[in-house]
Amino acid sequence: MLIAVTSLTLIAGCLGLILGFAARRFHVEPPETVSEIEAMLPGSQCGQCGFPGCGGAAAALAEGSAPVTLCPPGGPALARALAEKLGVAADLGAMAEHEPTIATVREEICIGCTKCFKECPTDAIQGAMKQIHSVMKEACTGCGKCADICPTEAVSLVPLPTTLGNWRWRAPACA
Amino acid sequence: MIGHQTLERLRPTIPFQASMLALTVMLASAALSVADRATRQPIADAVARDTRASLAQVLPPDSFDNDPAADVLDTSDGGMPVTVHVARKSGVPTAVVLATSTRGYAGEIGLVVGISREQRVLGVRVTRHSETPGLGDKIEIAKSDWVASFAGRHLSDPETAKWAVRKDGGVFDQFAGATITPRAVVAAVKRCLVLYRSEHEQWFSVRKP
Amino acid sequence: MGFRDLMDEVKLRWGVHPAGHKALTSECAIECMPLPERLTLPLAQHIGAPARPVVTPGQRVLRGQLLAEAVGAVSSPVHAPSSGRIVDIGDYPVAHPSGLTAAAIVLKPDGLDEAVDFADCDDPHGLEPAEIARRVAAGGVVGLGGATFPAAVKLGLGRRNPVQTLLLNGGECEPYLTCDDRTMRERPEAVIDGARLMARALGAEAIVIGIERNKPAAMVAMQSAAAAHPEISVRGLPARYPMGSEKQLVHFLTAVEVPAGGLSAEVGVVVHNVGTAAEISRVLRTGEPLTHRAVTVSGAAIARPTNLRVAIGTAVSAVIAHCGGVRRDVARYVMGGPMMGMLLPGTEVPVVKGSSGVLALVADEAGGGEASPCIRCTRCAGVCPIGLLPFEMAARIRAGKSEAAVDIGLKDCIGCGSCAYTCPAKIPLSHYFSFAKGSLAAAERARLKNESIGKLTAARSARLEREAQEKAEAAARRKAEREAAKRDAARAVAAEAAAGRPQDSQVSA
Amino acid sequence: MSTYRKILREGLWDNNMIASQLLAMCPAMAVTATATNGLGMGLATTAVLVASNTLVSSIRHLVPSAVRIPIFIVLIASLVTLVDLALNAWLHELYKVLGLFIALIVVNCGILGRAESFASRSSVPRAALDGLAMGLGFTLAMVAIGAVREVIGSGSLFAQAQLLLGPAFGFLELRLFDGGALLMVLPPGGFLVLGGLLAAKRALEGARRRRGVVVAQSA
Amino acid sequence: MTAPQHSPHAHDGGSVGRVMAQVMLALTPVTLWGFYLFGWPAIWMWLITVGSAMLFELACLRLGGGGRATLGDGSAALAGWLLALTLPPWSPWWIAVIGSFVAICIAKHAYGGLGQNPFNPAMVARVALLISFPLEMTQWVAPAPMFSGLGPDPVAALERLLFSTPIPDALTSATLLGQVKAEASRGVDLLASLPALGAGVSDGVGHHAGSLGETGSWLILGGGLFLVYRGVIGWLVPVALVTGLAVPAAIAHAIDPAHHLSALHQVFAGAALLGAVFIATDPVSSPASAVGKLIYGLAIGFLTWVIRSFAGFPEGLAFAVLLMNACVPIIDRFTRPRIYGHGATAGRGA
Repeated sequence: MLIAVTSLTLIAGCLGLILGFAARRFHVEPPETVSEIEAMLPGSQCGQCGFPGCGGAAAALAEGSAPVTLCPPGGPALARALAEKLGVAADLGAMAEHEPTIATVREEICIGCTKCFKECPTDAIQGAMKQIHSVMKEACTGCGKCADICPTEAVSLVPLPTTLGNWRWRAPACA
Repeated sequence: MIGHQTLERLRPTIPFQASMLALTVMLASAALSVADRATRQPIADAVARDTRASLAQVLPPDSFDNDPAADVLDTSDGGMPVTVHVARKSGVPTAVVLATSTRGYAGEIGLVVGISREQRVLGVRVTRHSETPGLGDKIEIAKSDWVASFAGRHLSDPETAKWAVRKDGGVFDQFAGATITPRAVVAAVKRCLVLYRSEHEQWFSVRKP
Repeated sequence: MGFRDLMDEVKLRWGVHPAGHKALTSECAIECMPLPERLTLPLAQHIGAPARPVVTPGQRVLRGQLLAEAVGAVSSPVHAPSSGRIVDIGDYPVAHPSGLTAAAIVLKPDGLDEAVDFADCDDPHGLEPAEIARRVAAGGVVGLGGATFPAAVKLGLGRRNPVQTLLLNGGECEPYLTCDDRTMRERPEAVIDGARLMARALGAEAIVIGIERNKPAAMVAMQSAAAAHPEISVRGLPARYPMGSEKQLVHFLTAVEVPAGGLSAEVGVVVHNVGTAAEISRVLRTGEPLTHRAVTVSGAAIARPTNLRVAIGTAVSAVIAHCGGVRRDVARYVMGGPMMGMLLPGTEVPVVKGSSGVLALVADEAGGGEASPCIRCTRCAGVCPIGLLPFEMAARIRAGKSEAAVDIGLKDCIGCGSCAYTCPAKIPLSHYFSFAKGSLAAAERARLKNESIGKLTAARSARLEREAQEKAEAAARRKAEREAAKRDAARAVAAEAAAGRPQDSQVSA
Repeated sequence: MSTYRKILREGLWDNNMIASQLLAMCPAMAVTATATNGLGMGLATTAVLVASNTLVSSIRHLVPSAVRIPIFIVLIASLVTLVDLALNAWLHELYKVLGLFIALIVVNCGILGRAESFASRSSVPRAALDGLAMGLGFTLAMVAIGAVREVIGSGSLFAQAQLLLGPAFGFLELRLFDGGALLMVLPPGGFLVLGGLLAAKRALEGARRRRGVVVAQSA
Repeated sequence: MTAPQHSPHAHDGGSVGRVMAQVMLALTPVTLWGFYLFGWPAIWMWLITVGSAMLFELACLRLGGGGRATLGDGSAALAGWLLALTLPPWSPWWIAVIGSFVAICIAKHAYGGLGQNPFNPAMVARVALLISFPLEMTQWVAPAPMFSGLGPDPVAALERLLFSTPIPDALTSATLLGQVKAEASRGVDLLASLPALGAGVSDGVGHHAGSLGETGSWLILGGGLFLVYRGVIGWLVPVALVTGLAVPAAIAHAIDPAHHLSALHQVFAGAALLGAVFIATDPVSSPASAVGKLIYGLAIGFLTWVIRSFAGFPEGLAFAVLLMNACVPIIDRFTRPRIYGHGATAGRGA
């Protein structure tokens, strides 16, 4: 009995040494994902996700407290990329409901105060003091900051117009 | 006990890790050794009680005054190990119980076969099997009294050729849908009787206290 | 079925045999349709950048006059089909399933049909290859088979890749359509002439004309017209859909596969439609640009199915009215063939350069019906000319995994519709693929936009930083100036003091 | 909800070892041919689980992370062997029924899982309660699977209950009908019933959620 | 505006219902032969199986929201029909009903209904029954043709089904494969036992004991030819299956005729042909590509032979089909057809 106990103890001691060394030798730092995620986000700090800027959103994504569909400007493509990066399932159902929108300036009301284009995170609004402002479709993310700040409510968000260029087939009725 | 801070300092060191594992294993193996000692006798008793109980099922209660569970010798029959328990009354062998096994439909079937000095079957019980429930498991006395049909049989009753299931031209019932299991049991009982006829002199000549 | 057909049946493991319905119009010679009241000429009748208008509303134009010029490398001009006045330039409904409008020039013909002076050419074969391509481009010729790729761009492919063979597609495998058949039977010399001109432009040595064997008359006509030219061979094709698809045609006639994602020119082959060849011949010889085209008007609902030569821009309703209108309930109006053609949102859309057919189909012909679950019968896989597994792609798309469908070949799908045609469960397979391709393209657009937004944001913060810095610098400068001024003032005071007026300085101290 | 109630709820239902975590499939499939076997196995596992959780929790400050898994395994294996020996010596009849499966408890990933994910980070009472809750949840699921398989497969319920619980519990044994679908007492039956169990749990939770939504809306 | 319809604006007119109807048409001769051979109990059993299958389908569709009415396409009736053909002809009513339940509710709808089931429903049901009720599932009856007076009249037959009356000894029989297995386990080799059993099996007419639809081999083959001609099934799977069964059988028989049945017996006895034509060709649970189908068919045939020859069960087709059903995704994965323009033969090098 003594022999059994002693030999088992010795074996365990040796294994413990090996494991101890192995744990030290193969130690891996947990990967730094937050900055990588932040790099994937648009970086326009538009705040549509409800977080203070893209950095906050990236931190929330990394710790799993925010859904991958949080970024409306990024759209389903970003959501899918984020889901892949984070190894979670992307539920794009919520995404589809969010129609892409774009800011428009009602020229008859605009007083040319330049507040909106100072606010715009992507410099999508062009114009100058006392001039009518116009929106560059390609750059507008539909974040709505301009609409919030416009003193005359001349800026509003409208759904992105469908053209032959961006029209696409809807999914067939489910069979 | 060492203080909390010392522990925090020691824990990441390799010798500490190794010795913790060693200590655990030492305590565990020691505990197991003690437990093994403590339970050895009760377990042996329980096993013996089991054997006695199964022997009692195939031996008339008044046919022995020794402990057949302890009066054991091992032999074999065509490769199958057979354990022979001898029942004696006043030192005179009155019967034997052969504990053996045979190959059934789904693995081994363990059997005990009691045989009297007149070479008649005193009783047959199946001690373990893994036959199909509902079909082959009718060899259990709890499920069917089929094994009782062996009681009183003799190698010449029925004649040797009739020691088989009905399907094979014998006298023993098979169960609907399962032939292999009863066939194996019948053959095993028959083998036991043959073995007894040829070997019992030798078994009885071995004197046991 | 002849022996060669039988051999082809064994050899080719793809395709379907849709009911042809060609007898409706195959004996109807191409007749000229009179000019309609109005012509609506979309600026984008081709693949590539839309043309840019060079006329203004109210202006009078002559037949053949340039209305809109090509913009960029892949584009094609638009010409006036007749003389008349420009009524409007604006958005009008076009032949597109979305029912959306697109920019178009509206021309009201004055009935005089006065033409500009055309620079005709007696011996176009004497022209330089580049000049042939230039004149084809100026003539506004696009692929008339339906793809509407600017023909001249395809003729220029010979400069980048050595092209040995020009394949002329006389397959016309779409049901109902017979305008190519009629063109080959009525104008075989024009087809041959155009083919030879194209071969010259391409630098191709051989011309192979493939004609489905269900058009024996066209075959005979083409063979006799080609007899004088040893470099031209006329080959029979098995009558099966989609034999007229470029990839299938190339593989069948040259035993070479076009690499995935590549052009047929990469394997030394360029494919043109027979109708395009006939038009190129006409454009080069007469100098008249492409303003009319042959259109098959057919379908069980059409009172008098026929082939028409129609001025581009004519409304579909006018075309149908010319053919006696409809005599039965129309389930679908289709532009092009039934297999790949477009559902028309209405009949007030114009015939364009790519319109090979105008079909008014009754419910029996149009198929459709409630889709039921896929039973994996794999008929779709059996008929797919590309070797895809349509049922599996559709299943993945339905599960919202369009990327996974790309993994098994979604991008190789040519959209021929054979799978949906043959599916017993009536699953709209082609629709699934268009949907997935559309959403992938949208995702790609979104990704690009996202990237550019990132850049814009970076540019903005750089600008803000710069401005802040400039502001700071300016402030610093001002401060420095102020201090300098102060110092100067102090110094001046000190100098003044030093210059003597001690009493003053004492007072001020 | 207090943490203790939460631990109980997690173990019995929300995070049930079989019906949620899908752990311990080996005993769940092998032993549950009858409800009695399921109960016996469940109780034995519960005993080991409580003991192992308590032990692991009480030494949690001493165990360096590099060697924690071997230490836990040694502890669990020793405990199981102790149970095995004890059953063999003092509950021999039950041992004959369950003996083959007792050793299986060692490789019951649920036990190591609780040691690793809960006991090594919790105080002793919480760890012991977790062991009890998890074990009882496991037992519940085992009995449920066993009962369904037994009823459909052999037409009885709690057969041989007196072997496990003593003669006083012989009344538990029910004979409903003779025969039965053998498939259910064979391994495939275990999977079928497990599938049914999972579906039933999901359906129940779904119904509850819907009810909750309705309540929330009406509130 | 309603969603625009996508091309093609034409259809070949086929439908799932039509596919099912053609399979049923092909099944009719062999089913009628089974009715003739085994009399009224077989007819009642068939009716109960098909009827209960349709009822279970209806119930499952209702339970699942009833949105998709796949009852009308005949897939449930066909599953029930196929199951009935693989059951002992005089099976009691509850065998038929439990079988239909397993086939429709468990094997089909638990996986998501028509087109989603990885396993052939009829075979799942048959195996579940065989394992659960080995007694009832091996109660074979000797041919008692209609009008011969051997079998019960319609009313008596229904009573027999409903009350599970045991089959009188005089009418019980064994299938060739079952008999061979039993004799072999007794140690009697084929050379001694076969002459008494084998007569009438290998001629393909089917005047012998067996499940309802497995005996009329020529009629099954005729149905199969019809289906191949109509393009409902491919010839590849049936031919591969029979090859996979016959080739190892022929080799083994040539080496050891005392313990291995000849290829002819293997093919004509048991459910090999029924399985080859009607079961293994079930599109839902078989591979998509030609190469995949070839592998699938060969493997089912070979596994059937292995199970028949070396395992405890006399017949192995159902097990083989299920085993290979499980392999279909992996077969599909590795036998995708080459896509045009991809791979070595694309481009100039062709």
